[in-house]
Amino acid sequence: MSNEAILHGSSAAVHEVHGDHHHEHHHHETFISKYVFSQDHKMIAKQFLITGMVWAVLGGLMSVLFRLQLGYPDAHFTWLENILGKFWVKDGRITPEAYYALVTTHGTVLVFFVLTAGLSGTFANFLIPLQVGARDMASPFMNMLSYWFFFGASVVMLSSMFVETGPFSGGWTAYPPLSALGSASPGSKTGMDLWIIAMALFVVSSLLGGLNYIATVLNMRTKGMSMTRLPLTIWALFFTAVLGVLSFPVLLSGFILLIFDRNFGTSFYLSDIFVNGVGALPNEGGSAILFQHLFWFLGHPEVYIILLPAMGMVSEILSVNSRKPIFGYMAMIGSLFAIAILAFLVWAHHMFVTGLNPFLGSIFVLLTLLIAVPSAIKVFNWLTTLWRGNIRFTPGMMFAIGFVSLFISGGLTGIWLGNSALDIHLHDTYFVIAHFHIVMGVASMFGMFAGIYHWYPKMYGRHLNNTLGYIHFWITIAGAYLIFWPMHYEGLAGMPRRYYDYSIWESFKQFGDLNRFISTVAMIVFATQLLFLFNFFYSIFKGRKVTAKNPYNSNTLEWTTPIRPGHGNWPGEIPEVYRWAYDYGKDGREFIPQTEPVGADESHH
Amino acid sequence: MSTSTTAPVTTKWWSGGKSPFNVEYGKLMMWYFLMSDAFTFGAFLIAYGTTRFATAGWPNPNEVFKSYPFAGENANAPLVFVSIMTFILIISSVTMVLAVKAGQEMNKKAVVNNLILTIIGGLAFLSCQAWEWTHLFHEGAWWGRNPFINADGTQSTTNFTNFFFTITGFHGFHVFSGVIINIVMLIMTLMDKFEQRGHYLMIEKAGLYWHFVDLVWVFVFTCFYLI
Amino acid sequence: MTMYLILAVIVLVFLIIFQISKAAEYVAVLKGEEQNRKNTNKVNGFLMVSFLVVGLIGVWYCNKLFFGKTLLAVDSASVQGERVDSMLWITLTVTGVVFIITQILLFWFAYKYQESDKRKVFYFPHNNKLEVLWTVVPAIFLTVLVVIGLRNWFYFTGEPPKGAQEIEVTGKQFGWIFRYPGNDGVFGKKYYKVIDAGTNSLGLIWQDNADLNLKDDPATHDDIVAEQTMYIVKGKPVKLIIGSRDVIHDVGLSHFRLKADAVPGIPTTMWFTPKYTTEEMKKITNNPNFQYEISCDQMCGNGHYSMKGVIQVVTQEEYDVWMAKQKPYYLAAFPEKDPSNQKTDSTKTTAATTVASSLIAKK
Amino acid sequence: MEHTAHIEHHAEDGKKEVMRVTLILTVLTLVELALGFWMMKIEAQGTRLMIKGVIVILMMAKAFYIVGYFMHLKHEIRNMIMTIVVPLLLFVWFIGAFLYDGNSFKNLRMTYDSHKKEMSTKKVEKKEEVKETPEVKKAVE
Repeated sequence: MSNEAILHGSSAAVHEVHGDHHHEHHHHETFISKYVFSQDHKMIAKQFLITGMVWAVLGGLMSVLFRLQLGYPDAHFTWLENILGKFWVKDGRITPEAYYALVTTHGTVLVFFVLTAGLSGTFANFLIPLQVGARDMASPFMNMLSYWFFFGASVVMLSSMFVETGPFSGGWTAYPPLSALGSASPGSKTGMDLWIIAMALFVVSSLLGGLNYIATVLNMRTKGMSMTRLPLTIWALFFTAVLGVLSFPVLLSGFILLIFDRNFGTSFYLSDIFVNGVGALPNEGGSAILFQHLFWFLGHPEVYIILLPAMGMVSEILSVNSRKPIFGYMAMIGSLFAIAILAFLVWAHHMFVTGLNPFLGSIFVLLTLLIAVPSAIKVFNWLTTLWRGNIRFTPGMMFAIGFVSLFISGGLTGIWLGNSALDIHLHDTYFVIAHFHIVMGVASMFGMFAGIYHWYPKMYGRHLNNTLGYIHFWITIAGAYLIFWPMHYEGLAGMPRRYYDYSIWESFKQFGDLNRFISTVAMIVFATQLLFLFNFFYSIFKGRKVTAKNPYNSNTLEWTTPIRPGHGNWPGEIPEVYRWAYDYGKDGREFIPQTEPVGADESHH
Repeated sequence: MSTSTTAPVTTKWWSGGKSPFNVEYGKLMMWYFLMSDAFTFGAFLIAYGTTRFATAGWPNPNEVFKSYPFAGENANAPLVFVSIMTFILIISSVTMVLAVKAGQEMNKKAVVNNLILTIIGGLAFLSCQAWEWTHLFHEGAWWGRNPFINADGTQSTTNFTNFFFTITGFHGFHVFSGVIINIVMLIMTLMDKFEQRGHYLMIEKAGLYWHFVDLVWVFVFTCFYLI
Repeated sequence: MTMYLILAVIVLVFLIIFQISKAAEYVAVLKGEEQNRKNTNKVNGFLMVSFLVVGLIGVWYCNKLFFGKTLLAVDSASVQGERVDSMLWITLTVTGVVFIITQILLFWFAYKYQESDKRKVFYFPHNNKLEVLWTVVPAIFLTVLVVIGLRNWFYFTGEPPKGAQEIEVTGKQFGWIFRYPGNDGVFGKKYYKVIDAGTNSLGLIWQDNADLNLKDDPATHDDIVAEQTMYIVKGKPVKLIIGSRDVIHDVGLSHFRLKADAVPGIPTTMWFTPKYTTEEMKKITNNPNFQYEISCDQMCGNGHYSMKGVIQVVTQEEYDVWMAKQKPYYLAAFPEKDPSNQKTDSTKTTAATTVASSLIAKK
Repeated sequence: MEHTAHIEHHAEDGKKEVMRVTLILTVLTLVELALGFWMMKIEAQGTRLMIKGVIVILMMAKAFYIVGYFMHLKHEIRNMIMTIVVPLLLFVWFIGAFLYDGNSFKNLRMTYDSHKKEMSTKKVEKKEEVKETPEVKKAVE
């Protein structure tokens, strides 16, 4: 085509200009342009990370609060009343309104603000340009916007906690009619409006980010960095971005219809409703299940949006610290791809008990259990990567191993829940809580910790305190199992989730002691995370300085940049790449960086 | 396809250092944005379809959309007005293509002319939609209000109008932002921004967006007016 | 006071941990990073394998403590539940074996292959045979599980045997309403717009309504409506037709191993055959307070946790006795139509009529 | 210079292509409209369904021309076409599953809600509708 010539020429030119441009300017950056409205992907990554950490603390604190209620239903915490106020705590007990608001916000915040923005937002921003060999994201400006939309979403979400009628309290899945009718639940009034606005802003943020990540991975790879030479982190983050770009819009549509139902008298999701104290509503002809379909069309890919980046980072960290190539690189990409595709096809397995058409349900069972195959491939490949390696237990590596352990434990119960006949029994019990917290919540958290410990030297030019890291790891993994493993038993007793109090239930009240135990462990684990936070912030200023450019003897490109890279990442030319990222222990050499040309006498694999 | 400008077959598109698709990142992002937007519209239309499949009767579009401006109360001309709207959008798409082509030839004057025509097309479409909405509103239709009965004479739910106003409204919003984008493009062209840059790539991206709006209308038109 | 004490202890623990870590850091710098890494490596390698051992013992101990409290410890209370239980055991066996093997491998490898100067790593980037092996083997096991699962799924979601009792269950914030079809065996029509929280909780169409274009449906006149407790017969399949009056609820029957959502506007169904009466279950579970509870398993508002219903499984005779005592719901709303009322006191009837008519007028 | 000549040559081709595609789109739309008009007179559900099917196919054809030529996708590199077309295949299952379950909602309502079933066949009296419209109009105004 006529413009291709121009384009081709100019795209190369743009590339060069881009780099030079930053060189000239990065000396006279102001505080605002460097730390606040920064367009440097590394700074934006740190912004995502720290905002995510703030949310993680808040979300964790929420879980501690509602665990207080579950663990000590008879105790009276009068001091809480002074801190939190009458809406939240009455007579020393957390009120049901507050309990449900806490459960809901805990879910929303952890799933979206911590594990989506905090995890994939941080590491996609930080690692993609560094590992593919680019000066910055394709569009640094949109990247900046992406963070600020996330920030806006955070502000709105936070403000929803303080409205008079209380924050949204209908569960993070926000099923209508409960979420659509302010008269059915006080939390569904202003709190819900703010919740939706926050989520809409969040969708915009994740779209801006996702488009950028895709374009960067495709277009901005340095010379020689073919797709099959990319580290697995990049592959994982790439698929994550694709999942986000294609599934978040569906959620947005679902929310828009919900907004209309809430405010403009439509009945997309409403039909045949009589609310106590209000009477019969005029809405007819909608279907509440439609929202669930739309929600889970995002909701299921969302699980993998959370999990894939952790998988990618774990693959990289396991390989680096075993001093061995990742086993089955192509199979790893293939299984990531398979998971990404299947993620879009299985959404209704969250809806087996909604009256889903049985035939349709059977196809969803089939597709759902198919996911176990690529997951199994990944697990066995990780195990084989460890096999006959030379393992260095850095804190990052420990968390990576912890991730694999948790992924196995949580993934296997997925086989129970994906099978609809069993799901009928286990649906919405503590079994589900145990399953998804282990496989998606804690495992992804472990992936995130692994990433932070591993790349912290690159982020801040200093080391984290390793001893604190080890303490953090051992308490967290032991705690995670102690909290969530016994929950399987509660689930097998049919104990429903999202209950404020079990004392009136003859069938479920036998777990009072266990609940107290779980709550206590949860508090200890939460306190341990504060230890990590302390380590994180203390080390930014006082940590041991990094002295070597490549402290782990790692192959990937980020370790070829200066210890504290400026905006533009490489001071000179971007290095060229000659090999894949996993030549560890090849031909008797400990590691061969990607930038080293393939020698004439090198063996093939 | 041009052969001289496409790289020879031996080129390794994927080996890094260049775009594997031979497009600059902005265009790539626009494409993927449009895909994600397609999922937004797709979700709306699929929700509409699901509701229709879940509902026993549905109003006959030919009974609903049978009027056109200045026709008076008893007009009975189904499909006429909407086909005018459709053609307006198709023509504005054509002028947009011509603007893009002119941009590739660095022909500023043609770009300006075609952009103006496109903007006029967009505004005309929006006016048509505004008329149709007001007309329906005066017939008693709005979000949550449906004066039309089902084609088989049974009582209808309000979801016909709910979906109609939501989806055409969302499409209209896209047309509106497309017009704004085109106006910005026009101003930038007039200010010689693209001449200075040496290429009219921005116009191409705006064009992609505009055609997408047209594309969505193809689906909306079929779903609401024809079947 | 204890509050401050706890806080002080926490701060103290933090400080101690911090000081130790800082000291360790200094030692590391003094000894050299290399040496330090090797030392911590040994400790962590040992901890890895200890974690495995302690963890597996923990799994066993946890099972010992809690297995008795789960439903698996007692027999399923429905015929269908037996299938769920057997499926649970099969799935548990398969996943349990995989769990133990992979966890042992993971932590054992971590321990065995910890860094050592002597070892040379084995460059092993891929092996097609192995990869195919662990693609195919899981696929085979999953196929088996899917086949078992789908057979059960179609059985559970299919139609109950002929002669099943039908009961309509309606959820509301926060309780359950049950309707039995009465003598004619037909559920009368209902429409939510004529619901009256007091006298017509389900919106049965039992009088003409010109505004809503409704005609009195005589089939409603003998329908029996009860709240909170549902009576069903042991050994007789029962089909529940489930709906909701306001938001989404869920009929959770953990003892019968089944559940189904109650969705406003879209009826759902579920059927099962109870195996034991409530009295028998009291003996089986050794719990004199035993009840078959209906738990709401779908978040439905602030009273979600208290939305409890009870199922009384009784013998056919007991059921017949109970049923004979029930009066159609229609007669509660229109006492003047009740033949037993008409005979007794005429003044009472007129009073009731005025109440009823005033109620109608209100609407 | 060769380069500019080349561009002009292509510009000519391009214009022709645009006109051709415009014509095709116009014709497709006209056929759709004709089918729409024809459908108004047809009562048989089977035939109506068939016409609707044809309209959907025509719609896809129009979409193909807009995306392929106006949006230029046809002239992009094959890989790019794939990255855009392949994810759109997700719509097949997306649409299929949603509509199937939608239909299932209707079946459940018609089976278990005898009132809804009755209403789905009960005609609204025409008189009422005429009465209602001016009323609503007044309310609106």
